[in-house]
Amino acid sequence: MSAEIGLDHAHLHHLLRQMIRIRHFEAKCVELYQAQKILGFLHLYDGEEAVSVGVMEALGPEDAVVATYREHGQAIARGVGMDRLMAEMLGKAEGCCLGRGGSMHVFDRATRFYGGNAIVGGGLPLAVGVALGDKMQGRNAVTACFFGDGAVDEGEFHESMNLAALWRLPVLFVCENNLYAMGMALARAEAETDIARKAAGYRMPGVAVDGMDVIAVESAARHAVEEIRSGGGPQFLECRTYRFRAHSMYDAQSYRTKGEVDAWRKKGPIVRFQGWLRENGLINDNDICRFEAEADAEIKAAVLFAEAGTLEPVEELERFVTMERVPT
Amino acid sequence: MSAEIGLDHAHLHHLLRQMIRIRHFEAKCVELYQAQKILGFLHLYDGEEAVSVGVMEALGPEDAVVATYREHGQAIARGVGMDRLMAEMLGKAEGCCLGRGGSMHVFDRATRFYGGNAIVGGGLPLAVGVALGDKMQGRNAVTACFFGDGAVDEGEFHESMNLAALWRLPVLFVCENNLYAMGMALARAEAETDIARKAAGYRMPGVAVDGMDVIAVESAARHAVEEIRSGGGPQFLECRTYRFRAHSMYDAQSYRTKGEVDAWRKKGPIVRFQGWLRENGLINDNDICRFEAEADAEIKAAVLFAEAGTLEPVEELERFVTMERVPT
Amino acid sequence: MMPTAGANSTTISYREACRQAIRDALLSDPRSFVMGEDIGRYGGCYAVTKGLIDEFGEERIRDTPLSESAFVGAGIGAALSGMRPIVEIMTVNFSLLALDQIVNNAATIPHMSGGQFAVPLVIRMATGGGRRVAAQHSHSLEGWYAHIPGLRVLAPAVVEDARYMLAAALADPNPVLIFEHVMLYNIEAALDPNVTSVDIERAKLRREGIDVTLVAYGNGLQKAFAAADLLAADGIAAEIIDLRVLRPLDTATILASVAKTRRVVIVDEAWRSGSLAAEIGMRIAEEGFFDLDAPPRRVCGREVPIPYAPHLEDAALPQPADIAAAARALVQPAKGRA
Amino acid sequence: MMPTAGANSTTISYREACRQAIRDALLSDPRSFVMGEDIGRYGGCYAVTKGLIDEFGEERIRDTPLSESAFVGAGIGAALSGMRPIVEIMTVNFSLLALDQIVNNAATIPHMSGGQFAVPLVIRMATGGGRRVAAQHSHSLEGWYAHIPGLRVLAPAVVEDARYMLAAALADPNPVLIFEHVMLYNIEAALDPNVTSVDIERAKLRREGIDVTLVAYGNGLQKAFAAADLLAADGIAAEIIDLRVLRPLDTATILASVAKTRRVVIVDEAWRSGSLAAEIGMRIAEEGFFDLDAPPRRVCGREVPIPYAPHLEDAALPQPADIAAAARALVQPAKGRA
Ligand SMILES: Cc1ncc(C[n+]2csc(CCOP(=O)(O)OP(=O)(O)O)c2C)c(N)n1
Ligand SMILES: Cc1ncc(C[n+]2csc(CCOP(=O)(O)OP(=O)(O)O)c2C)c(N)n1
Ligand SMILES: [Mg+2]
Ligand SMILES: [Mg+2]
Repeated sequence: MSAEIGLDHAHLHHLLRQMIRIRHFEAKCVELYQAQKILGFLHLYDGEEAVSVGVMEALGPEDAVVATYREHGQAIARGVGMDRLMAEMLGKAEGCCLGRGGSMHVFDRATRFYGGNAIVGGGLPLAVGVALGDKMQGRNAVTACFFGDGAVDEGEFHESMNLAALWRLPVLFVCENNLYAMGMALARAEAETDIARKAAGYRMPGVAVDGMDVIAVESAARHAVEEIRSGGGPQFLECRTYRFRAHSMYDAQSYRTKGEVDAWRKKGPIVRFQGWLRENGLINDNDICRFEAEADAEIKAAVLFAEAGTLEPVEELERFVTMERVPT
Repeated sequence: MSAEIGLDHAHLHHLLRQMIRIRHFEAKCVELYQAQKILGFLHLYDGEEAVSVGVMEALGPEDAVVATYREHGQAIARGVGMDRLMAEMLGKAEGCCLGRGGSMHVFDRATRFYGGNAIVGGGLPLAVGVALGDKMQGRNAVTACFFGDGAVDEGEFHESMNLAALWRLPVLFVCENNLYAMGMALARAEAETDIARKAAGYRMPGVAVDGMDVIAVESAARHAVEEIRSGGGPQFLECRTYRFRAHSMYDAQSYRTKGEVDAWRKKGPIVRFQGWLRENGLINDNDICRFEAEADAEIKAAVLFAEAGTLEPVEELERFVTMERVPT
Repeated sequence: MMPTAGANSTTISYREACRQAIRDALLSDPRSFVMGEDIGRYGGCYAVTKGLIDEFGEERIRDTPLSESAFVGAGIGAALSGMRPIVEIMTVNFSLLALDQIVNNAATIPHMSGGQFAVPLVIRMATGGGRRVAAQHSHSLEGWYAHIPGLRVLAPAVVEDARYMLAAALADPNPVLIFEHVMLYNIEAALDPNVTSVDIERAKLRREGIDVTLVAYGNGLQKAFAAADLLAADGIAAEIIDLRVLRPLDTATILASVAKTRRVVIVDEAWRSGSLAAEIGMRIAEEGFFDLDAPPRRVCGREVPIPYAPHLEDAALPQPADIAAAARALVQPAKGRA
Repeated sequence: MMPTAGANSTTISYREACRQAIRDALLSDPRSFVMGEDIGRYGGCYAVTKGLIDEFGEERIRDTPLSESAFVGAGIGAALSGMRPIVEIMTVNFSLLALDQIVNNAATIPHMSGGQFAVPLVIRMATGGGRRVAAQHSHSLEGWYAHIPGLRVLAPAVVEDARYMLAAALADPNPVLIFEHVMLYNIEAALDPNVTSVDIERAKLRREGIDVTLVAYGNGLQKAFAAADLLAADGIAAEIIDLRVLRPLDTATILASVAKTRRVVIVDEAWRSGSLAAEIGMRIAEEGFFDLDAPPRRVCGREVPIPYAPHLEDAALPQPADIAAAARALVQPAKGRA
């Protein structure tokens, strides 16, 4: 399969639809959070949709994903059903994790989605291991590992990058560089702010791509995945993006200016891609309205499903603390 | 003070004498280990003497040192007295740590020697902190942090390098690259085997030097220390060396060939430097014999001191678990 | 902003008490500084250090990268070189990444060096469950730290302790860990103007009673109070001991109370097996065995990763009703003994 | 070399038993492999895996860089993707660097994912003091792991358990930690040819007695036997329970013995406060209170970083004489009660 992206309408529309689905899904989550139906932390992907949507296009069903706690977009783009996802956020037994994981811990066996992980950097060693296991079992699968710019500060980043490169494991490291780790600006956290360059320290091919451009992300991801599948070892993909909202629902945002946020909003992945499609006559307003309506309908159904969901019986609390068998 | 080394006889002789003192001290340690007077682990510096001797020449009394568990050479070169060092190895109360630390945990307040550390990589964050404290207190001191090639694999290396570079702290990172971490060859442990190059990933100046050439080490260290003192932030110095003996007293050495070891022995720091001094008429055999005799006498006295030492009373076991005051 | 807003007001929050304590430390000792993730520009993940960067600047309110091992180790090194660092680890959940530095360096160097070096370091961290943030963010691991020789471990459960324990901790030449329970930051209390310091040695009798002793710490104290109210309604007078200091444990205060009430329930939000409650219970069994009219009891967290779903998290953590039930069972064996 | 040297000989060492167990696993399950530091070319820091790389190759005997967090996490990931990894962490001392992976991933994912994923992983590590390697290399932290829901924690104290526990651990769909005490590798014993497997559920009665129960595990078992001999000389018959499984604890076996002897001494080389011995003692106090004629006792490690000097290390660790003295004090209160 070639790194050339089918630039046919269908595919382009699909990309836009995916980003809209994520954006609208999270807008609904905000409402539900304000209504205190979603509790705890809620890390929104608003502004970063192009990263997951672009990367997931390069993966097949045999591939695996290791996500972060900012993973609604990663999950939806990977194909996790909105209904089970929304039920999870509402803590319902119909959720993909029975409501035990919540927003930060979405796991989905069907799509080999190995979880949102709430320990920054904690997913990287896991991804290395999934890739190792796949390789040892002769699967030609790729593990896409998502993490933020802040995770790059952690020792686990260093150890995992080296191990993957040393053993030439099929890992696609996807750094979602949104320039901040909570309130910590990249430049205040890293002596070397060119993250992609760090890959060289492990002899791993690394590129930086405009993470607000879904086409650029997809083609870079496809290229990287091809390299990996052909046995070239791991690849590093830095996606330069931006988080439009607070780190988790609310924060004073004392660490950045409103002007900075507004400037980035103008470069938003959806507004920009939509505009480009329009200018090139690849889409019309009806299409867009239809996509939004379809997304809203899907979300509405998901909310209904979640709201109608049940609570896991308290008697089940200790179930799965230890497993009786290895699920297959 | 200039990076130019005073190449006068006195200084050259001093360098050789220092290496001989370390080599002979450890030869005696081997005897004492075989006599079961030294117990536990005993990591010999045999072959690596030029590294510590060269680096310590660049430091002044105001500077600090963070060492490894292979630190006899580091301690002697820094000026820790052989008597208290040997007493420590014998577990005597007259040892620098009352016999509580042993071979792997030599601490010496007088020389700002912040300890042998037996957790690989565990000393790096400590060194960053000592340098941070010195800087915040306006001292123009440098902290020399010793660690091996294996420590480079650890996450703490990554975090500490970044923090030191980010905050431009006065740390001299000295990597004693002896090509093996126990039985693990560098090439089997690191995707990028050019360690000095890793410094670039943190925007830290880094150079590799022939660790078997004491002059080369000293001048590189002097240059680095000057840069640090002039406020240039941390520096990275990779010293390429080799461990002539087993990792710790005995091992099957199944991980390397006898030929490889012999080849390196020919390049040994003492034999080579001695030869060079001779060829250039900078030393004669009497000098060498004298140095060896002096070293042996010093070691003999140290052993006598240690053997005559006492055991810390068992009643003191819990003393210093918590301190009553901060020593000054 | 007003750095000491609330200082003169009659009541202040636990959060504000923590903040004032830090500010006092920075004002009173030039060797002190604060280091941790998002404590500066962001103002602290629980807003404890809000505004301090404006008052003290980036040198003394030091935002760190996400490098728990390195900045905790750096705090140890800075302490070795003469500073008095106050390191904040956002939450105990992330402290596992720095545990090697705490156990093998901070707690070990003074003894191992034969007393040549002390490590006058304070590490603050938030701890505990109840915030609906699921398994990886709801640990109660302070009991682990209480296992380590060389450390002092504090658990301020009331605003007064939050306000004054830090100064005592900084005066201690040894590494001191302070665990602030996430559910306490918003509690408020009036500070007694006559109290300007607290000890970090003793447990404290918070409520007198004759029928049963409830031993608790951190957020458990709130639950013990609620349980005592429930018990009072049944005519059972519960005595409440706030541990305050998790290491070294003040066994004497606990034993004195148990000798009086002859019954004890230990409250601990941590997982039951290997909990601090086990240590306390065992000490009572060892030293107060003949004072007991009934077996020591504990009400601990269920042995499960804390789930996100509120009803499951509530079921996983000890609740006042559970504590009251355990106490009742001791006092009224006939009725209650399970 | 002979991969199974000693397999047919009557007696084998604990080290050899561990090696044979690993070899069996590799031969019987293609999904199994070994991963850790210096387990291959070097042959293992305690020579447990010696020769295996020659027989099974570098793919299945995988030497790792010094990256405890990454290779333990990689073991978890490999287990998630269908493998049956046997990860070796050289010693418990270094496991602190991997603790986040063990606590927040291995132990948590099955429950947190609602049972979608299991983590069939075995982690072996050496533990304990006594080798004169000082404070950073002599930890006994297995009790910490016994605190974590989701883990099974094993402590083979005899050659038979060293030989057969691994197979049972690999058959367990959950993460299992095996702690091999460094002082046990050289002990030797004859294997009963009729025994080809052991359970990893129950504690085991190792010696019958009527006067006092000694509960021990790991190297403590050896010391308990020595103490029992000392006691026998005084006409005191000690019963010895080998815990074997540190999590989940087999309380029933302990309570049954205590109900018989009515006195118990718990042996634990770890630091006393917050030790596993506290949990065991507390369980006895909770559930066997009325069976006890005397308070439960424990003989634990002194609460100090383990010193290098042999006489100090010996003083820091429990010795048979200490155990015997504690037992005597229970059995002969008049004489012994301190
Ligand atoms: C080990 C660890 N330290 C600290 C935290 C608290 N924390 C949660 S998210 C976050 C910022 C992470 O930033 P980044 O990796 O850039 O991801 P982003 O949130 O920007 O997507 C921090 C510090 C954590 N969860 N884990
Ligand atoms: C964190 C940690 N992991 C493993 C060990 C066991 N160990 C002791 S020394 C050593 C090799 C270290 O190699 P290197 O850093 O190159 O130093 P060298 O011994 O070659 O001087 C290992 C693996 C340890 N002490 N600490
Ligand atoms: Mg970020
Ligand atoms: Mg080396």
